[in-house]
Amino acid sequence: MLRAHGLACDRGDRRLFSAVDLSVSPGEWLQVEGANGAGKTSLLRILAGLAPVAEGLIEWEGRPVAEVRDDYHARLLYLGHAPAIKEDLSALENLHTTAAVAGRPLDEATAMAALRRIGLKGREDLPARVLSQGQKRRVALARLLCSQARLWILDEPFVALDVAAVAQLCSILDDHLSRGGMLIFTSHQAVQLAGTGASLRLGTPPAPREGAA
Amino acid sequence: MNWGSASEFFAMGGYGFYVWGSFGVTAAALLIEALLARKRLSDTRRLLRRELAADRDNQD
Amino acid sequence: MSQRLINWFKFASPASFYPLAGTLWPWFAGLASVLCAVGLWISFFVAPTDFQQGEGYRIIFIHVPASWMSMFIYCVMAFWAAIGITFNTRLSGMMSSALAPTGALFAFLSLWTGALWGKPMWGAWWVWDARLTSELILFFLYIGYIALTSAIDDPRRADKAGAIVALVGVINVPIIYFSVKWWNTLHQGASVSMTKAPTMATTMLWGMLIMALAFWMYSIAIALYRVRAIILERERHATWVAELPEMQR
Amino acid sequence: MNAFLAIVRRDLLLAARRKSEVFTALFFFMIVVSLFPLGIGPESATLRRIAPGVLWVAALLAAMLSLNRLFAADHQDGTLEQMSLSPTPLALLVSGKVLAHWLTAGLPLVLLAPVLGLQFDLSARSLGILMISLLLGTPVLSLIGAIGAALTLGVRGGGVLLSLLVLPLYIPALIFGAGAVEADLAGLGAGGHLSLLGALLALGMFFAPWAATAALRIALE
Repeated sequence: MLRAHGLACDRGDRRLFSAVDLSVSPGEWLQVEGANGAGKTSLLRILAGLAPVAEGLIEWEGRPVAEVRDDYHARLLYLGHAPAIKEDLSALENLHTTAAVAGRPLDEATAMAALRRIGLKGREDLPARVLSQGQKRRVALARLLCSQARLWILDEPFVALDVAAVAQLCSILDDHLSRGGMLIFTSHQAVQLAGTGASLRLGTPPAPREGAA
Repeated sequence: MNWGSASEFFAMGGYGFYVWGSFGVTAAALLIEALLARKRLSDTRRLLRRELAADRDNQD
Repeated sequence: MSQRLINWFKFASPASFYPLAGTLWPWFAGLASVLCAVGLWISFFVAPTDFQQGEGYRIIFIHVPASWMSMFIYCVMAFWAAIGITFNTRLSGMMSSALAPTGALFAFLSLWTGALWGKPMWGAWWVWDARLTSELILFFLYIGYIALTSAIDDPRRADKAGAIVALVGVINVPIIYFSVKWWNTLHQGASVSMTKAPTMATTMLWGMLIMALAFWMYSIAIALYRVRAIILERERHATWVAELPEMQR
Repeated sequence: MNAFLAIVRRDLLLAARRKSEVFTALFFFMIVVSLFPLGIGPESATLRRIAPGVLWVAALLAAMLSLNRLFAADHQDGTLEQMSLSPTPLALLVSGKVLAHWLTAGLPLVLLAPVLGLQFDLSARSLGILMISLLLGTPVLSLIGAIGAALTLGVRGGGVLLSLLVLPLYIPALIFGAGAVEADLAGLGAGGHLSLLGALLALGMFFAPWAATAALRIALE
């Protein structure tokens, strides 16, 4: 499980949030909410280990993430604002590369099946450049279908998706949770997911950083 | 003592331009650097003082 | 473990270094003035006229110390960079950026005085001598450091990027010096070697050493002074800044 | 290792899809080299003397042209984040990117250089030495360039800044690379220069990915 105590994040000399506690156990999801600029993305990046924590501790399976970084990253799937899609590569090539970089190369059949299920049948070999915004998001989301990661951290996964795609993503997330996966995501909309879930609201008004030393 | 008179000293045996060009520019550069550093500190202080005074007024 | 390190680096906290630097810099400035006066007196009145170069050689009393300082300051910057990367102390980055302009200035002065010395002695403002060339490249390295750190808005990011530049540079300085020297000997016919310094009288050596010490003290004083400004700029929202006596009026 | 190969493969694929970028750098190299005889005059003795320096300086500038884009696109589209979350060490992935950069920006220069060397009336032997020196030297340019590219990532005026940072560090490679050809032309052995270039390459391979990775982590924070 993932647990964090007293997280704080600074941007410049401004404190974005402080004293954030959270925990996610297998089968559970956590929705991070808050106004624009409240630090949702920053929190997710901190949890993924991309950004440094100003204060606080993050534990993975009871041990500080800093100590088990490789193991943690091997079990983590992070999808940020930027979908890591190369415009000049086809959907299939994109999927293959991202999977290989994540340390789990895919075979052709799995990759094709994933793209088909996400609704890109017949578009596997088109360069991402000619796909629509929503279709590009789907290429990124196809990674979820081939992922063995225990913990998914998704930043605004529902953005630019139509109603059908939202429903489909929900069912993918439900499957993940029912397999004992963990999920942390941000979204502006209310989402119905299976399993136990909680929501975390980031909304402390920005205050100047005090007594820094 | 190497020099008989002040003019001899300034002439530097014919090398006056080069010697005083070196020493003069060095002295000027170090002086300017010191002045710039002083200006930087006093500017920062003035800015901060004004900001803090405004904060205090707002609190009162 | 961090608890002990923090005690160890008590003065690495900007809040306690700011007043310390304020107390220390006048002493170094005073030392610099005294040493400078003694050094200048030796340079002009004690050191005898050189039998080969006449009075022109007196440029050596600032040229050589300025070159030494430019190299030494780069090493000190790299030292602070290494400290900053290893211990993640904020002050070390501030020290590096406080030192860089002074180092660049000394590199410039070394080039300037070198040109003014070269013209009467070798008949050319500039010769592609190994030392002059490496000094020029060192000057470029300083400019690169200053340009990069001032182009990055977030000061902590600027410090870290600067630290990497300083460390990469310091690994490269000996390589550059060696390669330029090698290049210079390959082209021996085309250039005049500046390495054949006149045999040095003891008084000359003393003059140079004392001038070097004066520059050294000057650099410490100006770096301490500048780091105070940098600390204030970066810590403007910290409570200790608001409580400083000079902020009360 | 799989991830390393995937990165190399992907970058080569991307370069193949954007051939114009590779060719632009190559034509730049050709044009710059061809300008010198026009500016200096056609005497073959002079040309032979300046050939090593001209070819090397032009190669250095051409290799630098593409450095800007080494990490910029990956930074923008989030690929860099995914790379840093990979279980494979980031330094290894960065090495993959540097290797791909060399294959697309350095190797073509090595292959083109002897053709351009003919314009300067170089002998076959000297052309061989030129190729070897570029073969050893251009990877050094890519390696050092990667540090500069990583440091200037997302920085205002990054392009000019990159040249300012990287060009002084290129000087040893330039000196030994051009020096090897010159030494050969002068009838001295080029062996010393070439082995020093090799030493630079070994040093670069050891340090540069590490430094570039550290710089990338700063940009990612």
